[in-house]
Amino acid sequence: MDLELSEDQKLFRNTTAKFLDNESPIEKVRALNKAGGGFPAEFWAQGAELGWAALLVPEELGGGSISGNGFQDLAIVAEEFGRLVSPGPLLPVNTVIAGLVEGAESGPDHSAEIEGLMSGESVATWAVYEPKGHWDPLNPTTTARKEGDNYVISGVKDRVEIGNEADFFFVTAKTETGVANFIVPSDLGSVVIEPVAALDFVRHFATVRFNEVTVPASAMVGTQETAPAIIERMFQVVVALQCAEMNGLINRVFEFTVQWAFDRYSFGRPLASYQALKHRFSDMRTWIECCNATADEAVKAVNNRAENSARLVSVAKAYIGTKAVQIIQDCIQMHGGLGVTWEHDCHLYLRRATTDRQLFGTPADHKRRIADLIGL
Amino acid sequence: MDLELSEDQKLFRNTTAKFLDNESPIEKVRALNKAGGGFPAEFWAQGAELGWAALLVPEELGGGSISGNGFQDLAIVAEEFGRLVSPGPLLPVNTVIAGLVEGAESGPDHSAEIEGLMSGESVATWAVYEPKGHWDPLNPTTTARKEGDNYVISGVKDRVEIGNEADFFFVTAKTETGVANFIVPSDLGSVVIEPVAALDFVRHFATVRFNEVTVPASAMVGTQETAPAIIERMFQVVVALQCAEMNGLINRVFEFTVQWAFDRYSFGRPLASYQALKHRFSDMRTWIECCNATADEAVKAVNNRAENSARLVSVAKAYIGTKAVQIIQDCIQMHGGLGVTWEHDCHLYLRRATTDRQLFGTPADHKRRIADLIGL
Amino acid sequence: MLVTNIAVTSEFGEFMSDQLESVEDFRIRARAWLSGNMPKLDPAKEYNTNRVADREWVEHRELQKKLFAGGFAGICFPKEYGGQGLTPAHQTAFTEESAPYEMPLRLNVPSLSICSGMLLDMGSEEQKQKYLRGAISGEMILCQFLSEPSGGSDLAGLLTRAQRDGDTYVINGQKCWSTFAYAADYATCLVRTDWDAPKHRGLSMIIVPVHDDASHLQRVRMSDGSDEFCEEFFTDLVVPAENLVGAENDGWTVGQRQLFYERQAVGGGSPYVSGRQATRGGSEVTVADVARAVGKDQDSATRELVGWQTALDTVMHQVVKRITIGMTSGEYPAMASSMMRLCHAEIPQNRMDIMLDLAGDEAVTSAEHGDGYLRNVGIQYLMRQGASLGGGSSEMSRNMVSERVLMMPREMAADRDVPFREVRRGR
Amino acid sequence: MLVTNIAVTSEFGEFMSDQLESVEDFRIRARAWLSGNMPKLDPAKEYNTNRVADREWVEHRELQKKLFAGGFAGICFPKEYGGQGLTPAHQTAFTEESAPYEMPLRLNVPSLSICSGMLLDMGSEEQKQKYLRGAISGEMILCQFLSEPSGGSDLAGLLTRAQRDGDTYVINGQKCWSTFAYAADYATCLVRTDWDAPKHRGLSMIIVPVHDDASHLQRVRMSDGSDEFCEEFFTDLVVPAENLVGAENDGWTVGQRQLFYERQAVGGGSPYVSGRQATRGGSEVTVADVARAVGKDQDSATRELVGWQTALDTVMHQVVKRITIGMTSGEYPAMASSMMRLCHAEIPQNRMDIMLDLAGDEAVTSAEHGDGYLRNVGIQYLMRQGASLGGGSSEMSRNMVSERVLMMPREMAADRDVPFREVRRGR
Repeated sequence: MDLELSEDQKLFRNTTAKFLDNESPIEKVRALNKAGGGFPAEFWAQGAELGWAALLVPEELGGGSISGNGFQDLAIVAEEFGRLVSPGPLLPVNTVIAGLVEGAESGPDHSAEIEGLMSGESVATWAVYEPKGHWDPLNPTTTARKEGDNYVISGVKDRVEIGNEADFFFVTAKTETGVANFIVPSDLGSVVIEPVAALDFVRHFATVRFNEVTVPASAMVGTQETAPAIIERMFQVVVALQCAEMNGLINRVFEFTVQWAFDRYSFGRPLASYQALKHRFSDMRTWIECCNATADEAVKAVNNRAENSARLVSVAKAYIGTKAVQIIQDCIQMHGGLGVTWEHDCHLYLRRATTDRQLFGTPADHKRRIADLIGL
Repeated sequence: MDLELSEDQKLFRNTTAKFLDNESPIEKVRALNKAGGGFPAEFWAQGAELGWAALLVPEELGGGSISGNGFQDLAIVAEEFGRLVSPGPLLPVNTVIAGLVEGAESGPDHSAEIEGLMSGESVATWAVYEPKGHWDPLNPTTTARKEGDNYVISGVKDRVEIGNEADFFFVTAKTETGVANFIVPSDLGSVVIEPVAALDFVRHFATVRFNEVTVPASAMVGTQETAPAIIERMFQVVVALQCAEMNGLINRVFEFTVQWAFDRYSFGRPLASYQALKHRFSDMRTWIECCNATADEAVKAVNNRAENSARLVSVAKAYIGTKAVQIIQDCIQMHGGLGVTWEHDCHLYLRRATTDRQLFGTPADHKRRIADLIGL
Repeated sequence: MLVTNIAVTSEFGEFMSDQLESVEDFRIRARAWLSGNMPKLDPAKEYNTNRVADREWVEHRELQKKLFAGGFAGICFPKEYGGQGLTPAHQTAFTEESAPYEMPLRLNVPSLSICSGMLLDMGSEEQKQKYLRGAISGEMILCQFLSEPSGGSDLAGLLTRAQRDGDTYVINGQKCWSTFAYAADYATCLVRTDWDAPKHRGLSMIIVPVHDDASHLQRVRMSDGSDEFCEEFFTDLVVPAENLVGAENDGWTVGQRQLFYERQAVGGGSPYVSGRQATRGGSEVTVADVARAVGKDQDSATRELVGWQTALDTVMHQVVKRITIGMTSGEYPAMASSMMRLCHAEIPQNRMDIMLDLAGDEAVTSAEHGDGYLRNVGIQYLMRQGASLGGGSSEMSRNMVSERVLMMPREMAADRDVPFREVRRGR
Repeated sequence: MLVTNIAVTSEFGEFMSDQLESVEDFRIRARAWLSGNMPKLDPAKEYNTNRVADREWVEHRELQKKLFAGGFAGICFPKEYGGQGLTPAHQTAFTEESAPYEMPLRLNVPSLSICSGMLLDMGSEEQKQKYLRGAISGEMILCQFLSEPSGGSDLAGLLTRAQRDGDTYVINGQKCWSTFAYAADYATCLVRTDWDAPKHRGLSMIIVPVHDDASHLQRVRMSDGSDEFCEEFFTDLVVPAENLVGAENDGWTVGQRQLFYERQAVGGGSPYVSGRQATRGGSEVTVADVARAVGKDQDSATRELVGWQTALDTVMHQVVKRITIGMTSGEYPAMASSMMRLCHAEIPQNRMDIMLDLAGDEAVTSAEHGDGYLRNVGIQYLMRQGASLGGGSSEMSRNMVSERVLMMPREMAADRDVPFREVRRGR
């Protein structure tokens, strides 16, 4: 939670929190899991009305934010998503929007796609991971072969969030001369989607096979020259959002665990009176303060396109990715056996935190990236 | 401390402890440091009389141990050395003896050298490390060139313990066809010894330059064929002794820190009554139990030349090297500011533990060696 | 005092060895019998997983009956209760010989090692004839009803009440964390019989039927989807007064004995455990397996992690062995087992952390190529704290080590020497 | 309440800004003056190390006198005591402009930021005229006499006694951990004046001369060989009663104020600190430096460690900034600074651990090629716990965070509300 939010932003946070509390309380998330996961289309449509997919869209396309700091506002939504382990394609849709906006100046016009996403009428996702591939988006094995005015895309992408629901994919592929990004509709016969199991309580992933999929040259986003910058922007956007979401998760888990420590008595004393536990709560509180601080700085840097944004984003992911799961596990410990039951909410938070931690670079990956970025 | 010592071994431990307590109490170690460190020749001569350099020597050369498990007995001495951060060349001398004994069957006769070391009349050390070289004894840059019946040794060795006091060096060098070990007297003009600074309170190290030093072929220990086995044996011996010594250090530091926790009052209560501290003492006590267990197993494996001795030695070094300094630092924390003063004994223990930890492979090096040994 | 039993058992072995079959003779006889009677382990068959639990509970009763009929059940239990009256050395030999065979492993804990061990020491002659013999013969499976939802680490603060009514007790309340209770027939149930005494002095241990119209049992689903634990609700459950183990209001003594056997069983030192788990049907993945599966095995950071976990796993075996020796020889107090307990939490948890780090993105979604086991890394990670919660929390173990091994002052307990009904209980 | 002071100071800045020189005008004036009067930093000169401490203490008194003569000393202190009556914004500007110059940095802590800050709030008019003006003008250096050997974290349990004798106090006892006391002239000394009151209510703060025939000062050598700390022994040290700060037996209130300024200074948020440490004369080695020096910088395990420490160092700056904002806005309680304190221990300690791992054998002996700095890794490691001991232990900080930020129940204190002479003190 940024301590320096404007009044507008505080209002926005409250509105978002209230909406999520009403429309997607934990009981609904549990019901959704029982029904197979995913997200209710209605819920996302309402979210889009609240502007969840408009914050990164330029004003000339009807987007924007009241505060003028769209990415900061989006991070507020992501944090609130974390507090209630909300369903919905907040991360993939906004990451795709960031890519489309980034490519708008140099490449073909995709304002229709942007508008569709912004309004909630369509959803899309970045198809970037590949089987047995670690995070290495500039070296895809998926290829885009130029044939006349078209490109033919072949390859397999996996770990594609909302792969099953997406109206189109934002596909990163290798061309003869470099790397490029393409918009690929999901309803083509040559696109085969296989849902896969996932750890998250509601988030869905899929493997997507592109079997010689022909798309027009106008499906390209930006150019081959700008592709690396587009990819870097999308990467920073999605990682910073993961960090904001993890912060929401740990702040909420910590809150209800502290409350539990006051309410739960053992040997006639509240847990909160035991020094060994108090000290662990102190450490957790301190680490959470650090998580909040570093997520805020990463979000600001992405918002302002600061020169050091890549480094600050990786610092945040390395730190929060490390601490978030530690904190949740220790909060589980504080709950005793109850904390590891299905009925307790802890595991919903741990599932989401683990998912955020592992995708788009583990803490170890980001530590190495920091070493690269400081020129070691 | 091995829980299954024989009565003979318990007696040997008590004798050793009593001797060290009388001849080398901490005040004497401090006085020695003030006087420049090293070890009093008299002290080592007395130790040799007690058999400190005889335990790895075969009976036919006048060595041996009452228990019949010479290396276990030697580890007892090393542990007692740790308890009082004793001075003296226990590790280098016995490592050299292990090498000489190992090479005896395959190579030239060095029984005179062994007898000299055993009696305490001479001391020797393994010159194996090289400047800017990590632990890689099979690839020395120091060379041994065959010239007629002689070898000419050229190169620089550093981190040589008791380099300044040694009567001869056990030098590992590269030959035209492999690697070999040689006995090189320290009083040759072509051997230049430069003492260097060291972290340990009394242990001395030196850089030793071999400037075209000519030695006869009979200076070789074992053969080129047996050299790798000799080096491996010496490595296991010295690392297992480091582990035993570190155990002595942490057991003693833990003892006086627990006593301090009972004696020291804060806010009208002994430190030992604070749960946060009690829990840390519990963890330390548990880790020390683990250290004792793994050192014992490593020592037994080296003693019995067990098939898995290399792995058990590296497990012990990785584990104890990691935990020993953690435990001592936390014990320092328990002492408050007093623990980081010169006058308090903590730093003497920390200096020795750090020295043992860092030489002959850091925990990280041994972790990698374990990965090698399990065939990853 | 608690240590004595093991020492006596092994001294007994030495004292009586002239009159007993020698271990080697026994081993040869066992080998022959096993080969003729017990089914061989089948590499294609899955063992000891959640998926096969229901099947195994049925099979293992039958296997135990076979052992009993063959004279190999309850090797360290006295003959008068259906055991073989032999020594731990015989049991070790039998366990070694049984390695290639299916064994009734599910009956080892808690039925034989914990509940039966306690009954042997604390039960009446009638109780031993009925329940101990029942458990050894395979006719009966026993479990423990100890923990309660309100209790956590504070076992003696339990709220389930038993009211004496003529020749019966009437029991009301709730128990939880009863491992495999659904498969058991009888439970040793710790209840409160005096609300005016301080908490430890108002408890009693009573044997109760697990399946009864007056009690409702349900399996508890854990965060990873497993459900070996149960919880039970009692509404005027009536049991005969003769089911009381030990004296009324002396249940804490009986419970301590049971907990001693639990620690012994968990620590791997129980003489009543027969057979050893050989395989979990391919689900046991090492850190090296994960490193190879993700193709990182030549990366130096990965190799350090694998080397470190290998070291820790080795140290765990070494320290269990050492502490067992220390306890057996009497050099260590019984509570030294709490140090094993701490290692059994810390080291597996470290393994899970390393696996998560290594598995990367494959821990949270199925990758196209995967056989699913990498996602098991993520699922297992959900139950990471199980290792420091099951059988008493690590926090309680740390109290034990500091207070009973290092003899540091005990934590202030606000309920000490207070009539139980006046103790504060929180929300 | 403790936070108020900062807020007031900055409000004062806003309220009065019409009448004050603007920050930009001030900056330009400062720039010109600095360039004409202060010595430039010399890359060849060593600064802020133990080796040059004695030289710097002499030089910095003179530099402070220069600042004072030029009208740039005590920028945020009131004019009536020799300060400039300006705002923290002016101080920040001055610090920025002073970056290329030598500054009297050693006087910042504790003399100006801690002792002078406390005196401004709690001292009598006469004390302020003498000691506060003395410190600002460079005529005098102040230090703190707080800790005692018996005390540790329990500051209020101190044993040094002051006995009123007519117009004087007679002081007997011992102090320790007085940072740079050897270079100071006067100390604010916390003593016990009533042994029958509970411990917090029998203390008084008295200004004492550091160098006096009735007191003996010696420098305390630390495990790494440094000796910035001192200890003092008082035998019938006589000081005038007018040296009492605040009321007799109200010394805890005065001491709390001083501790507030200490936390502020350590946390980096003091308005009374002028100038910033630019260099330590080449002795500040990063983990990346160590990695390169040992030739491991392309090793993946090493790169992860360096990346991690870089992240932690960044996070430390970020969290200090955030907590300062939270405290300034009043959203966080004053004790939130204890979280900074914990980070200031954990993160540098992690750095030392990583350096030790990377430096390998070169941390414990000088290698032939080395310039010695790798062995500094080993020497520094000896003082690793300094970071979690200096200025109150991390354990006390954890108590603070849990009790004052999370509002958890306070630790049982056996000396609460007990006449101090009856409190148990151990051996």
